[in-house]
Amino acid sequence: MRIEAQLTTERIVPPNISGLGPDGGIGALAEFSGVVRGEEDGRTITALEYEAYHGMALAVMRKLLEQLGQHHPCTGVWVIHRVGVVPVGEAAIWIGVAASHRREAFALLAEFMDQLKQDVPIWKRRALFAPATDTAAGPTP
Amino acid sequence: MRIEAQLTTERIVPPNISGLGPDGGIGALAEFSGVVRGEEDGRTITALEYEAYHGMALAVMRKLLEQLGQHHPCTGVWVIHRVGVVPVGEAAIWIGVAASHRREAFALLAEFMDQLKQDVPIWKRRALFAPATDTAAGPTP
Amino acid sequence: MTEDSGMRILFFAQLKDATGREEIRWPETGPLTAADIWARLEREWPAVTVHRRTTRLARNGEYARPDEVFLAGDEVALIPPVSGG
Amino acid sequence: MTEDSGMRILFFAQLKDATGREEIRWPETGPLTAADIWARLEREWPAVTVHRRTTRLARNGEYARPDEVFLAGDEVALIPPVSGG
Repeated sequence: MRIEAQLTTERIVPPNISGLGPDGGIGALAEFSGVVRGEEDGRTITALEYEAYHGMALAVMRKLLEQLGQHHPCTGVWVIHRVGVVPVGEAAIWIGVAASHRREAFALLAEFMDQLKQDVPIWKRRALFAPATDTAAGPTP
Repeated sequence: MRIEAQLTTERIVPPNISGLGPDGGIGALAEFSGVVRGEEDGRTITALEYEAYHGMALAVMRKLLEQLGQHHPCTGVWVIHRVGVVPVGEAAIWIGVAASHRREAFALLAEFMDQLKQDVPIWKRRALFAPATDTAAGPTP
Repeated sequence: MTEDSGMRILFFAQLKDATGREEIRWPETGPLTAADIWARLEREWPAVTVHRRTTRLARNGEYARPDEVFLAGDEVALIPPVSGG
Repeated sequence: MTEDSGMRILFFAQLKDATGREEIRWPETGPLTAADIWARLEREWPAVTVHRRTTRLARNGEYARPDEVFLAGDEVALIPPVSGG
Protein backbone atom coordinates (compact mmCIF):
# COMPACT_ATOMS: atom_id res chain seq x y z
CA MET A 1 0.00 0.00 0.00
CA ARG A 2 1.38 3.36 -1.02
CA ILE A 3 1.35 5.84 1.87
CA GLU A 4 1.88 9.59 1.66
CA ALA A 5 1.57 11.87 4.69
CA GLN A 6 2.40 15.53 4.91
CA LEU A 7 1.91 18.62 7.02
CA THR A 8 1.46 22.02 5.49
CA THR A 9 0.94 25.58 6.64
CA GLU A 10 -0.77 26.40 3.33
CA ARG A 11 -4.36 25.91 2.28
CA ILE A 12 -4.82 22.24 1.39
CA VAL A 13 -5.10 21.47 -2.30
CA PRO A 14 -6.20 17.82 -2.59
CA PRO A 15 -4.16 15.91 -5.16
CA ASN A 16 -5.99 14.06 -7.90
CA ILE A 17 -5.86 10.50 -6.65
CA SER A 18 -7.86 9.10 -9.55
CA GLY A 19 -4.82 9.27 -11.81
CA LEU A 20 -3.26 6.22 -10.18
CA GLY A 21 -3.47 2.54 -10.88
CA PRO A 22 -2.99 2.35 -14.64
CA ASP A 23 -3.78 -1.33 -14.33
CA GLY A 24 -7.44 -0.56 -13.73
CA GLY A 25 -7.41 -2.25 -10.33
CA ILE A 26 -8.89 0.69 -8.43
CA GLY A 27 -12.62 0.46 -7.92
CA ALA A 28 -13.09 2.91 -5.06
CA LEU A 29 -11.83 6.39 -4.29
CA ALA A 30 -12.88 7.82 -0.94
CA GLU A 31 -11.97 11.28 0.25
CA PHE A 32 -12.61 13.16 3.44
CA SER A 33 -12.03 16.78 4.44
CA GLY A 34 -12.28 17.88 8.04
CA VAL A 35 -13.32 21.52 7.87
CA VAL A 36 -13.03 24.16 10.60
CA ARG A 37 -16.52 25.02 11.85
CA GLY A 38 -17.58 28.50 12.85
CA GLU A 39 -18.29 27.55 16.43
CA GLU A 40 -16.15 26.20 19.25
CA ASP A 41 -17.60 25.55 22.69
CA GLY A 42 -20.66 27.61 21.81
CA ARG A 43 -18.69 30.71 20.72
CA THR A 44 -18.41 32.04 17.20
CA ILE A 45 -14.86 31.72 15.93
CA THR A 46 -13.02 32.82 12.82
CA ALA A 47 -10.19 30.28 12.80
CA LEU A 48 -8.44 27.52 14.71
CA GLU A 49 -4.71 27.36 15.21
CA TYR A 50 -3.09 23.94 15.01
CA GLU A 51 0.27 22.87 16.35
CA ALA A 52 2.15 19.66 15.58
CA TYR A 53 5.18 17.70 16.67
CA HIS A 54 6.09 17.41 13.01
CA GLY A 55 8.43 14.46 12.78
CA MET A 56 6.49 12.31 15.21
CA ALA A 57 3.11 13.28 13.76
CA LEU A 58 4.21 12.10 10.32
CA ALA A 59 5.78 8.93 11.72
CA VAL A 60 2.71 8.04 13.79
CA MET A 61 0.39 8.70 10.85
CA ARG A 62 2.45 6.48 8.56
CA LYS A 63 2.67 3.68 11.13
CA LEU A 64 -1.06 3.90 11.80
CA LEU A 65 -1.83 3.74 8.09
CA GLU A 66 0.44 0.73 7.67
CA GLN A 67 -1.34 -1.07 10.49
CA LEU A 68 -4.79 -0.20 9.14
CA GLY A 69 -3.69 -1.35 5.70
CA GLN A 70 -3.06 -4.83 7.12
CA HIS A 71 -6.70 -5.12 8.10
CA HIS A 72 -8.20 -3.13 5.24
CA PRO A 73 -6.00 -3.65 2.18
CA CYS A 74 -6.04 -0.57 0.00
CA THR A 75 -3.92 0.55 -2.94
CA GLY A 76 -2.88 3.92 -1.61
CA VAL A 77 -3.66 6.53 1.00
CA TRP A 78 -2.80 10.21 1.12
CA VAL A 79 -3.06 12.43 4.19
CA ILE A 80 -2.46 16.16 4.40
CA HIS A 81 -2.87 17.89 7.77
CA ARG A 82 -2.68 21.64 7.94
CA VAL A 83 -0.97 23.41 10.84
CA GLY A 84 -0.92 27.03 11.90
CA VAL A 85 -4.00 29.19 11.52
CA VAL A 86 -6.86 27.53 9.59
CA PRO A 87 -9.78 29.87 8.84
CA VAL A 88 -13.38 28.72 9.27
CA GLY A 89 -14.60 26.89 6.18
CA GLU A 90 -11.14 25.64 5.20
CA ALA A 91 -9.88 22.10 5.67
CA ALA A 92 -7.65 21.21 8.60
CA ILE A 93 -7.21 17.72 7.20
CA TRP A 94 -7.74 15.92 3.93
CA ILE A 95 -7.50 12.19 3.33
CA GLY A 96 -7.80 10.25 0.10
CA VAL A 97 -7.95 6.47 -0.16
CA ALA A 98 -7.78 4.36 -3.30
CA ALA A 99 -8.79 0.72 -3.11
CA SER A 100 -10.15 -2.15 -5.13
CA HIS A 101 -13.37 -2.15 -3.13
CA ARG A 102 -15.27 0.49 -1.24
CA ARG A 103 -15.62 -1.31 2.10
CA GLU A 104 -11.86 -1.36 2.68
CA ALA A 105 -11.59 2.29 1.69
CA PHE A 106 -14.41 3.38 4.03
CA ALA A 107 -13.08 1.30 6.93
CA LEU A 108 -9.53 2.58 6.60
CA LEU A 109 -10.73 6.17 6.33
CA ALA A 110 -13.08 6.03 9.34
CA GLU A 111 -10.63 4.17 11.57
CA PHE A 112 -7.80 6.49 10.65
CA MET A 113 -9.84 9.53 11.67
CA ASP A 114 -10.76 7.90 14.99
CA GLN A 115 -7.19 7.00 15.81
CA LEU A 116 -5.78 10.29 14.56
CA LYS A 117 -7.67 11.93 17.39
CA GLN A 118 -6.09 9.57 19.90
CA ASP A 119 -2.46 9.21 18.95
CA VAL A 120 -1.19 11.68 16.37
CA PRO A 121 0.63 14.57 18.11
CA ILE A 122 -1.32 17.44 16.59
CA TRP A 123 -3.25 19.92 18.69
CA LYS A 124 -5.97 22.48 18.26
CA ARG A 125 -3.92 25.13 19.96
CA ARG A 126 -6.43 27.95 20.26
CA ALA A 127 -9.50 29.45 18.66
CA LEU A 128 -9.48 32.91 17.09
CA PHE A 129 -12.52 35.05 17.70
CA ALA A 130 -14.09 37.88 15.72
CA PRO A 131 -14.16 41.35 17.30
CA ALA A 132 -17.24 41.78 19.50
CA THR A 133 -20.16 42.73 17.28
CA ASP A 134 -21.08 45.87 19.27
CA THR A 135 -17.62 47.27 18.47
CA ALA A 136 -18.22 46.62 14.80
CA ALA A 137 -21.53 48.45 15.06
CA GLY A 138 -19.77 51.59 16.28
CA PRO A 139 -20.19 53.55 19.52
CA THR A 140 -23.66 54.19 20.86
CA PRO A 141 -24.73 57.81 20.45
CA MET B 1 -30.98 18.31 4.10
CA ARG B 2 -30.31 19.42 0.57
CA ILE B 3 -30.49 16.52 -1.90
CA GLU B 4 -29.32 16.52 -5.50
CA ALA B 5 -29.37 13.41 -7.67
CA GLN B 6 -28.66 13.16 -11.35
CA LEU B 7 -27.88 10.72 -14.12
CA THR B 8 -25.49 11.57 -16.90
CA THR B 9 -24.09 9.94 -20.01
CA GLU B 10 -20.99 12.14 -19.78
CA ARG B 11 -17.83 11.70 -17.77
CA ILE B 12 -18.58 12.70 -14.18
CA VAL B 13 -17.15 16.02 -13.06
CA PRO B 14 -17.60 16.23 -9.28
CA PRO B 15 -18.99 19.59 -8.18
CA ASN B 16 -17.13 21.54 -5.52
CA ILE B 17 -19.20 20.80 -2.45
CA SER B 18 -16.96 22.78 -0.11
CA GLY B 19 -18.45 26.05 -1.32
CA LEU B 20 -21.63 25.49 0.66
CA GLY B 21 -22.69 26.41 4.14
CA PRO B 22 -21.60 30.04 4.39
CA ASP B 23 -22.55 29.87 8.05
CA GLY B 24 -19.48 27.78 8.80
CA GLY B 25 -21.59 24.88 10.04
CA ILE B 26 -19.99 22.24 7.84
CA GLY B 27 -17.26 20.28 9.53
CA ALA B 28 -17.05 17.23 7.29
CA LEU B 29 -16.98 16.68 3.56
CA ALA B 30 -16.94 13.07 2.41
CA GLU B 31 -16.75 11.99 -1.21
CA PHE B 32 -16.78 8.64 -2.90
CA SER B 33 -16.20 7.59 -6.48
CA GLY B 34 -17.02 4.09 -7.67
CA VAL B 35 -14.63 3.44 -10.53
CA VAL B 36 -14.92 0.80 -13.27
CA ARG B 37 -12.24 -1.82 -12.70
CA GLY B 38 -10.36 -3.54 -15.49
CA GLU B 39 -11.65 -6.96 -14.62
CA GLU B 40 -15.11 -8.52 -14.50
CA ASP B 41 -15.62 -12.18 -13.59
CA GLY B 42 -11.91 -12.80 -14.13
CA ARG B 43 -11.81 -11.38 -17.65
CA THR B 44 -10.04 -8.20 -18.70
CA ILE B 45 -12.55 -5.57 -19.78
CA THR B 46 -12.31 -2.12 -21.29
CA ALA B 47 -15.64 -0.68 -20.15
CA LEU B 48 -18.98 -1.40 -18.54
CA GLU B 49 -22.30 -0.33 -19.98
CA TYR B 50 -24.92 0.87 -17.51
CA GLU B 51 -28.66 1.12 -18.05
CA ALA B 52 -31.16 2.93 -15.86
CA TYR B 53 -34.89 3.38 -15.42
CA HIS B 54 -34.24 7.11 -15.25
CA GLY B 55 -37.25 8.56 -13.52
CA MET B 56 -37.56 5.81 -10.96
CA ALA B 57 -33.80 5.64 -10.33
CA LEU B 58 -33.77 9.34 -9.43
CA ALA B 59 -36.91 9.04 -7.31
CA VAL B 60 -35.63 6.01 -5.41
CA MET B 61 -32.26 7.66 -4.80
CA ARG B 62 -33.90 10.82 -3.47
CA LYS B 63 -36.26 8.87 -1.23
CA LEU B 64 -33.42 6.72 0.06
CA LEU B 65 -31.33 9.79 0.82
CA GLU B 66 -34.24 11.42 2.65
CA GLN B 67 -34.67 8.31 4.79
CA LEU B 68 -30.96 8.05 5.53
CA GLY B 69 -30.90 11.74 6.40
CA GLN B 70 -33.43 11.08 9.17
CA HIS B 71 -30.98 8.73 10.86
CA HIS B 72 -27.76 10.50 9.92
CA PRO B 73 -28.49 14.24 9.73
CA CYS B 74 -26.30 15.87 7.11
CA THR B 75 -26.35 19.29 5.46
CA GLY B 76 -26.39 18.14 1.88
CA VAL B 77 -25.78 15.19 -0.39
CA TRP B 78 -25.03 15.05 -4.10
CA VAL B 79 -25.17 11.92 -6.23
CA ILE B 80 -24.23 11.56 -9.88
CA HIS B 81 -24.58 8.17 -11.55
CA ARG B 82 -23.28 7.70 -15.05
CA VAL B 83 -25.16 5.58 -17.58
CA GLY B 84 -24.15 4.25 -20.96
CA VAL B 85 -20.59 3.11 -21.63
CA VAL B 86 -18.16 3.88 -18.79
CA PRO B 87 -14.51 3.13 -19.63
CA VAL B 88 -12.23 1.39 -17.14
CA GLY B 89 -10.69 3.91 -14.73
CA GLU B 90 -13.63 6.31 -14.94
CA ALA B 91 -16.29 6.77 -12.29
CA ALA B 92 -19.69 5.11 -12.65
CA ILE B 93 -20.88 6.93 -9.55
CA TRP B 94 -19.82 9.88 -7.44
CA ILE B 95 -21.30 10.92 -4.10
CA GLY B 96 -20.51 13.94 -1.98
CA VAL B 97 -21.81 14.50 1.54
CA ALA B 98 -21.52 17.65 3.63
CA ALA B 99 -22.26 17.43 7.34
CA SER B 100 -21.48 19.02 10.68
CA HIS B 101 -19.68 15.90 11.84
CA ARG B 102 -17.84 13.13 10.07
CA ARG B 103 -19.67 10.15 11.57
CA GLU B 104 -22.99 11.16 10.02
CA ALA B 105 -21.31 11.78 6.68
CA PHE B 106 -19.54 8.40 6.68
CA ALA B 107 -22.67 6.53 7.78
CA LEU B 108 -24.89 8.13 5.17
CA LEU B 109 -22.35 7.51 2.44
CA ALA B 110 -21.74 3.84 3.30
CA GLU B 111 -25.42 3.01 3.79
CA PHE B 112 -26.39 4.75 0.59
CA MET B 113 -23.92 2.68 -1.40
CA ASP B 114 -25.21 -0.55 0.18
CA GLN B 115 -28.83 0.26 -0.54
CA LEU B 116 -28.12 1.63 -4.00
CA LYS B 117 -27.08 -1.89 -4.93
CA GLN B 118 -30.37 -3.29 -3.66
CA ASP B 119 -33.06 -0.90 -4.73
CA VAL B 120 -32.04 1.69 -7.31
CA PRO B 121 -33.05 0.54 -10.82
CA ILE B 122 -29.67 0.84 -12.50
CA TRP B 123 -27.95 -2.12 -14.11
CA LYS B 124 -24.50 -3.10 -15.27
CA ARG B 125 -25.79 -4.09 -18.67
CA ARG B 126 -22.72 -5.66 -20.22
CA ALA B 127 -18.93 -5.62 -20.16
CA LEU B 128 -16.91 -4.56 -23.19
CA PHE B 129 -13.80 -6.58 -23.92
CA ALA B 130 -10.56 -5.71 -25.65
CA PRO B 131 -9.68 -7.59 -28.84
CA ALA B 132 -7.94 -10.90 -28.05
CA THR B 133 -4.26 -10.24 -27.36
CA ASP B 134 -2.97 -12.89 -29.78
CA THR B 135 -4.57 -10.89 -32.58
CA ALA B 136 -2.72 -7.80 -31.41
CA ALA B 137 0.53 -9.78 -31.34
CA GLY B 138 0.16 -10.66 -34.99
CA PRO B 139 0.10 -14.08 -36.68
CA THR B 140 2.60 -16.72 -35.61
CA PRO B 141 5.31 -17.26 -38.21
CA MET C 1 -59.96 7.78 -25.33
CA THR C 2 -56.72 9.42 -24.24
CA GLU C 3 -53.38 7.66 -24.55
CA ASP C 4 -53.66 7.02 -20.81
CA SER C 5 -56.32 4.41 -21.37
CA GLY C 6 -53.71 1.73 -22.00
CA MET C 7 -50.94 0.32 -19.83
CA ARG C 8 -47.26 0.78 -20.65
CA ILE C 9 -44.91 -2.05 -19.73
CA LEU C 10 -41.18 -1.27 -19.56
CA PHE C 11 -38.46 -3.92 -19.78
CA PHE C 12 -34.94 -3.48 -18.45
CA ALA C 13 -31.71 -5.49 -18.53
CA GLN C 14 -32.37 -9.25 -18.69
CA LEU C 15 -36.07 -8.67 -19.29
CA LYS C 16 -35.21 -6.54 -22.28
CA ASP C 17 -33.12 -9.44 -23.60
CA ALA C 18 -35.85 -11.98 -22.86
CA THR C 19 -38.54 -10.02 -24.72
CA GLY C 20 -36.45 -8.21 -27.28
CA ARG C 21 -38.47 -5.11 -26.38
CA GLU C 22 -37.88 -1.97 -24.35
CA GLU C 23 -41.51 -1.07 -23.99
CA ILE C 24 -44.92 -2.33 -25.01
CA ARG C 25 -48.42 -0.99 -24.62
CA TRP C 26 -51.50 -2.97 -23.68
CA PRO C 27 -54.46 -0.94 -24.89
CA GLU C 28 -57.77 -0.79 -23.09
CA THR C 29 -56.77 -3.09 -20.26
CA GLY C 30 -58.83 -3.42 -17.08
CA PRO C 31 -57.36 -3.60 -13.58
CA LEU C 32 -54.66 -6.29 -13.38
CA THR C 33 -52.86 -8.02 -10.53
CA ALA C 34 -49.15 -8.88 -10.66
CA ALA C 35 -50.16 -12.47 -11.44
CA ASP C 36 -52.29 -11.26 -14.36
CA ILE C 37 -49.38 -9.29 -15.75
CA TRP C 38 -46.93 -12.16 -15.47
CA ALA C 39 -49.43 -14.57 -17.06
CA ARG C 40 -49.84 -12.31 -20.07
CA LEU C 41 -46.08 -11.78 -20.39
CA GLU C 42 -45.23 -15.45 -20.06
CA ARG C 43 -47.82 -16.34 -22.68
CA GLU C 44 -46.17 -14.01 -25.18
CA TRP C 45 -42.50 -14.46 -24.11
CA PRO C 46 -41.89 -17.78 -22.31
CA ALA C 47 -38.26 -16.66 -21.79
CA VAL C 48 -39.38 -14.24 -19.05
CA THR C 49 -40.40 -17.12 -16.79
CA VAL C 50 -36.92 -17.77 -15.43
CA HIS C 51 -36.71 -14.16 -14.26
CA ARG C 52 -40.08 -14.05 -12.53
CA ARG C 53 -38.81 -15.11 -9.09
CA THR C 54 -36.12 -12.40 -8.96
CA THR C 55 -37.91 -9.59 -10.78
CA ARG C 56 -39.90 -6.93 -8.97
CA LEU C 57 -42.74 -4.96 -10.52
CA ALA C 58 -42.91 -1.21 -10.23
CA ARG C 59 -46.03 0.88 -10.74
CA ASN C 60 -45.57 4.49 -11.79
CA GLY C 61 -41.99 4.61 -10.57
CA GLU C 62 -42.44 2.90 -7.21
CA TYR C 63 -41.97 -0.72 -6.23
CA ALA C 64 -45.40 -2.38 -6.17
CA ARG C 65 -46.79 -4.03 -3.08
CA PRO C 66 -47.66 -7.74 -3.48
CA ASP C 67 -51.38 -6.88 -3.57
CA GLU C 68 -50.96 -3.85 -5.83
CA VAL C 69 -53.62 -3.39 -8.53
CA PHE C 70 -52.39 -2.09 -11.88
CA LEU C 71 -54.74 0.22 -13.73
CA ALA C 72 -55.20 1.67 -17.17
CA GLY C 73 -52.86 4.63 -17.56
CA ASP C 74 -50.19 3.05 -15.36
CA GLU C 75 -46.53 2.75 -16.27
CA VAL C 76 -45.48 -0.73 -15.20
CA ALA C 77 -41.81 -1.68 -15.08
CA LEU C 78 -40.13 -5.04 -14.67
CA ILE C 79 -37.09 -4.59 -12.42
CA PRO C 80 -34.63 -7.49 -12.39
CA PRO C 81 -31.94 -7.44 -9.66
CA VAL C 82 -30.17 -4.11 -9.81
CA SER C 83 -26.40 -3.66 -10.03
CA GLY C 84 -25.61 0.03 -10.05
CA GLY C 85 -22.72 1.84 -8.42
CA MET D 1 31.46 16.08 23.91
CA THR D 2 29.05 16.19 20.94
CA GLU D 3 25.77 18.01 21.19
CA ASP D 4 24.17 14.58 21.58
CA SER D 5 25.51 14.24 25.09
CA GLY D 6 22.54 16.14 26.52
CA MET D 7 18.82 15.44 26.45
CA ARG D 8 16.35 17.64 24.58
CA ILE D 9 12.91 18.08 26.10
CA LEU D 10 10.12 19.37 23.84
CA PHE D 11 6.92 20.96 25.13
CA PHE D 12 3.66 21.13 23.18
CA ALA D 13 0.25 22.76 23.66
CA GLN D 14 -0.66 23.01 27.37
CA LEU D 15 2.83 21.97 28.42
CA LYS D 16 4.23 24.83 26.38
CA ASP D 17 1.91 27.19 28.25
CA ALA D 18 2.78 25.66 31.62
CA THR D 19 6.53 26.03 31.10
CA GLY D 20 6.66 29.03 28.82
CA ARG D 21 9.18 27.06 26.77
CA GLU D 22 9.14 25.15 23.52
CA GLU D 23 12.30 23.24 24.16
CA ILE D 24 14.98 22.88 26.80
CA ARG D 25 18.24 20.94 26.99
CA TRP D 26 19.52 19.05 29.97
CA PRO D 27 23.27 18.73 29.48
CA GLU D 28 25.28 15.72 30.59
CA THR D 29 22.35 13.79 31.97
CA GLY D 30 22.58 10.10 32.88
CA PRO D 31 19.84 7.55 32.15
CA LEU D 32 16.47 8.75 33.44
CA THR D 33 13.13 7.08 34.04
CA ALA D 34 9.81 8.81 33.30
CA ALA D 35 9.49 9.47 37.04
CA ASP D 36 12.92 11.12 37.06
CA ILE D 37 11.94 13.37 34.17
CA TRP D 38 8.66 14.42 35.74
CA ALA D 39 10.34 15.09 39.10
CA ARG D 40 12.86 17.41 37.47
CA LEU D 41 10.18 19.18 35.46
CA GLU D 42 7.83 19.62 38.43
CA ARG D 43 10.64 21.02 40.50
CA GLU D 44 11.31 23.70 37.91
CA TRP D 45 7.70 24.31 36.73
CA PRO D 46 5.10 23.27 39.32
CA ALA D 47 2.40 24.18 36.78
CA VAL D 48 3.15 20.99 34.83
CA THR D 49 1.87 18.80 37.67
CA VAL D 50 -1.81 19.08 36.71
CA HIS D 51 -0.97 17.71 33.24
CA ARG D 52 1.08 14.75 34.39
CA ARG D 53 -1.80 12.28 34.54
CA THR D 54 -2.94 12.99 30.97
CA THR D 55 0.43 13.62 29.31
CA ARG D 56 2.38 10.88 27.56
CA LEU D 57 6.13 10.91 27.08
CA ALA D 58 7.70 10.19 23.72
CA ARG D 59 11.28 9.15 23.15
CA ASN D 60 12.83 9.91 19.78
CA GLY D 61 9.46 10.27 18.09
CA GLU D 62 7.73 7.22 19.55
CA TYR D 63 5.47 6.89 22.56
CA ALA D 64 7.56 5.61 25.47
CA ARG D 65 6.74 2.39 27.30
CA PRO D 66 6.09 2.79 31.05
CA ASP D 67 9.50 1.28 31.81
CA GLU D 68 11.36 3.18 29.08
CA VAL D 69 14.80 4.49 29.97
CA PHE D 70 15.71 7.90 28.56
CA LEU D 71 19.35 8.36 27.59
CA ALA D 72 21.75 11.14 26.76
CA GLY D 73 21.19 12.15 23.15
CA ASP D 74 17.46 11.42 23.29
CA GLU D 75 14.74 13.77 22.13
CA VAL D 76 12.02 13.59 24.75
CA ALA D 77 8.59 15.09 24.10
CA LEU D 78 5.68 15.74 26.41
CA ILE D 79 2.48 14.90 24.58
CA PRO D 80 -0.73 16.19 26.18
CA PRO D 81 -4.03 14.82 24.80
CA VAL D 82 -4.04 15.33 21.06
CA SER D 83 -6.82 17.04 19.13
CA GLY D 84 -5.96 16.97 15.45
CA GLY D 85 -8.24 16.50 12.50
